[in-house]
Amino acid sequence: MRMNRGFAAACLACCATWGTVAAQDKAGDGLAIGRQMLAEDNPGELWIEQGKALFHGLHGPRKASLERCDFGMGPGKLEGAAAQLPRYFADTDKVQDLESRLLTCMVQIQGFQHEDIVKRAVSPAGSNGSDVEALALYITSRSNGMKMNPPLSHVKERETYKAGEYLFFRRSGQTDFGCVQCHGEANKRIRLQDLLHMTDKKGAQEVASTWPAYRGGHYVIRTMQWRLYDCFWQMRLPELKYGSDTSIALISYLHHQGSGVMIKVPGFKR
Amino acid sequence: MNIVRRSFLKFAGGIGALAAAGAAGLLHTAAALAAWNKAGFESKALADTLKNLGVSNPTESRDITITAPDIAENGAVVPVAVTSRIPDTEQISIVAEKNPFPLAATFDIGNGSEGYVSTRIKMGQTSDVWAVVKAGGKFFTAKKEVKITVGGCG
Amino acid sequence: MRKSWMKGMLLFAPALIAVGCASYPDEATTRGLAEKMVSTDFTAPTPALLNRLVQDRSQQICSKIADAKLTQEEAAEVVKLARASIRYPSGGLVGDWKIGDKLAHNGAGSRIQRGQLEKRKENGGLCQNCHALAPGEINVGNIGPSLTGYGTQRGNSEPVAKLTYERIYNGWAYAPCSNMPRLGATGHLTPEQITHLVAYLIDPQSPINQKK
Amino acid sequence: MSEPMRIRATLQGDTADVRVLMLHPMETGQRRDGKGQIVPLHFIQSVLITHNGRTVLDAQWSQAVSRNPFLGVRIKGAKVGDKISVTWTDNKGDKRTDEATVAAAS
Repeated sequence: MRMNRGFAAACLACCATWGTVAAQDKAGDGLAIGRQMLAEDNPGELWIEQGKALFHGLHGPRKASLERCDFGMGPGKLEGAAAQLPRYFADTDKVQDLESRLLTCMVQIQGFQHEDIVKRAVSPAGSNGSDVEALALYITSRSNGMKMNPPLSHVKERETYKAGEYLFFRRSGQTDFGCVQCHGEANKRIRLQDLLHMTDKKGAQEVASTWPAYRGGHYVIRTMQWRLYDCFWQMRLPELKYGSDTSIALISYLHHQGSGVMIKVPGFKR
Repeated sequence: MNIVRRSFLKFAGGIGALAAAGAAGLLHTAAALAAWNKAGFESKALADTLKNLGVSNPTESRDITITAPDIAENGAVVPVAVTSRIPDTEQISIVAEKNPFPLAATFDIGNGSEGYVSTRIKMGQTSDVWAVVKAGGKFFTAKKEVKITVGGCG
Repeated sequence: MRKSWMKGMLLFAPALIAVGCASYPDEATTRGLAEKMVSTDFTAPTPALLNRLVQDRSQQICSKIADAKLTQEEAAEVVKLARASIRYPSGGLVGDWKIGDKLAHNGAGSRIQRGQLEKRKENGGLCQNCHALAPGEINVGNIGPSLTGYGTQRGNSEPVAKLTYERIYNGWAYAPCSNMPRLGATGHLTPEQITHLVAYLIDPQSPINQKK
Repeated sequence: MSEPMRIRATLQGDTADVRVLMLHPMETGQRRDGKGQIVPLHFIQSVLITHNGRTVLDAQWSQAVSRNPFLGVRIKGAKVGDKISVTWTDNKGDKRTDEATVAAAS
């Protein structure tokens, strides 16, 4: 944690007796080839077409497509839309990320029940994946090659961004964790898993450019909403609601931290 | 991550049950190719696997390169590529020694295909991965250790 | 009077809006917004579990946003609260290193998923997630310092055992607001479990103190 | 029903670099589904690759090949526009063929 000079010195003194921080990054080298081989040919790409078909097909109680859904660039306009999310939407008077916006459209345009979608949004590992996962991937893929650059012109966008920053650093629960405990320094790992340094531009850019991603061990597409939920689970905190304001605020913070990066989805995560 | 650990266990268990399924004749359908090397795929020990691949007196060869990570983050998806620079390479097999059934795949190569294959396999534990190459009627081998760790959290 | 005041405001209004457009909410507003989100955006099987999101005084102090710094006064308060929180087991401070070894490598317990609390006989010690442990172990984290050779470097005297116990129970007594969870003080581990971890760290027989 | 494969074939010199991704569960026969039922053994047993109709690779797989399999091969003597065809057959007799043409390296 950050502290003033006097205490930093005091802490350093006790840290020195607590154990030396050895260079523990060696394990990472043996992983690099494997990661590269997996990323080069990403099975996640197989879900893009599926998402496209779902977007244009007639679904839900109203037998409607999502072509009237406005992700911020106008109804059905997907080119570059994900690169500017989260953003403020006048019709809902809310700042929304891609998935919460998708939820709004599936309810309002297609007539689905909010609870039903949320229940199925995150697919079981080893399944064929959920509609929302495929849709989120397809829509984001239409911003591939474009730069992440969400707007901050509306007052609610600025509020959401600052709330996200606050939440990133907020510690609670029996592990005393906030996001920053794992994602506040460079070259850190939980066990063998690399942790992105999200308070640094480069680390945040990897977050902002690689979700939705194919998760090797789950064999399905995972989304940013899932990623956040899973972090809170591991932190021993209560369950983060899908598409909640807290999730949108954190995504807003991360996307702004990582702004300027070229979007390239699906990512590949172990 | 528990899901990963569970899938390892299931994988190991699944392989265990496979011999029974095979013996009961459930493994194959009429549609399965005659070429499918049942004996090879059902061998449990490395020696039997090699025998059922028709290997005798294999030579260790430096002309075979195995590209795979030293450490795999996820035993469910271990990338393995094999390059054989041995002239007239006609077959490449990938064998994970400590898997319950070591033989993962056999590739018959012909008509101008290079001595190269790349795929991804499941591995239950840290093990040597063997490349068994048949060229000009002779067998050559190479191996590389891949360490498998159960994933961390999330 | 009032009217002219209004007029003045109207004259200045465009300028105010311009400033408003470029500005972020102040700290108190941000905190209010974010805390309201936290209070509505999570679910748990019981209200008691939902309370995990409620910060205690130390957590509030230690949640420094972005580049904000911990003051000396705040750090002193965290240390004081930490010191007061430490409880000791009825028996000795050094338990069984074999049990501690298992605990240190156990990352499970107390997580909440699909409306269910992960129920285990006991919570894992979580050490492996963040610390290097016995020599040669690959699957270890590095958020915290390496603990390899912990006892070899320090010995296993009573003061070492006590310091080790306290640093696991509530490390903020020594390093206020460090990343190290206050494993005893928050109730994640019991005093008895911590004695086993102490043994794992300082016992000369423990794998963590072997050479490889 | 099976989903289309993704086949990328790019020319590098006179060699076509062929990379194939397939959607297939590659079930080991012991995994349990959400209801606790065992998911039956279900895996691709053979993959055949042809180059302008000539067989260049005949692969035999076990269920140890990962779910949603990947296969990469290199075919010598290829030209832009050549036809690459990939066919897999699984242990249930399901079969799928997809085709691609060799493209110039970008």
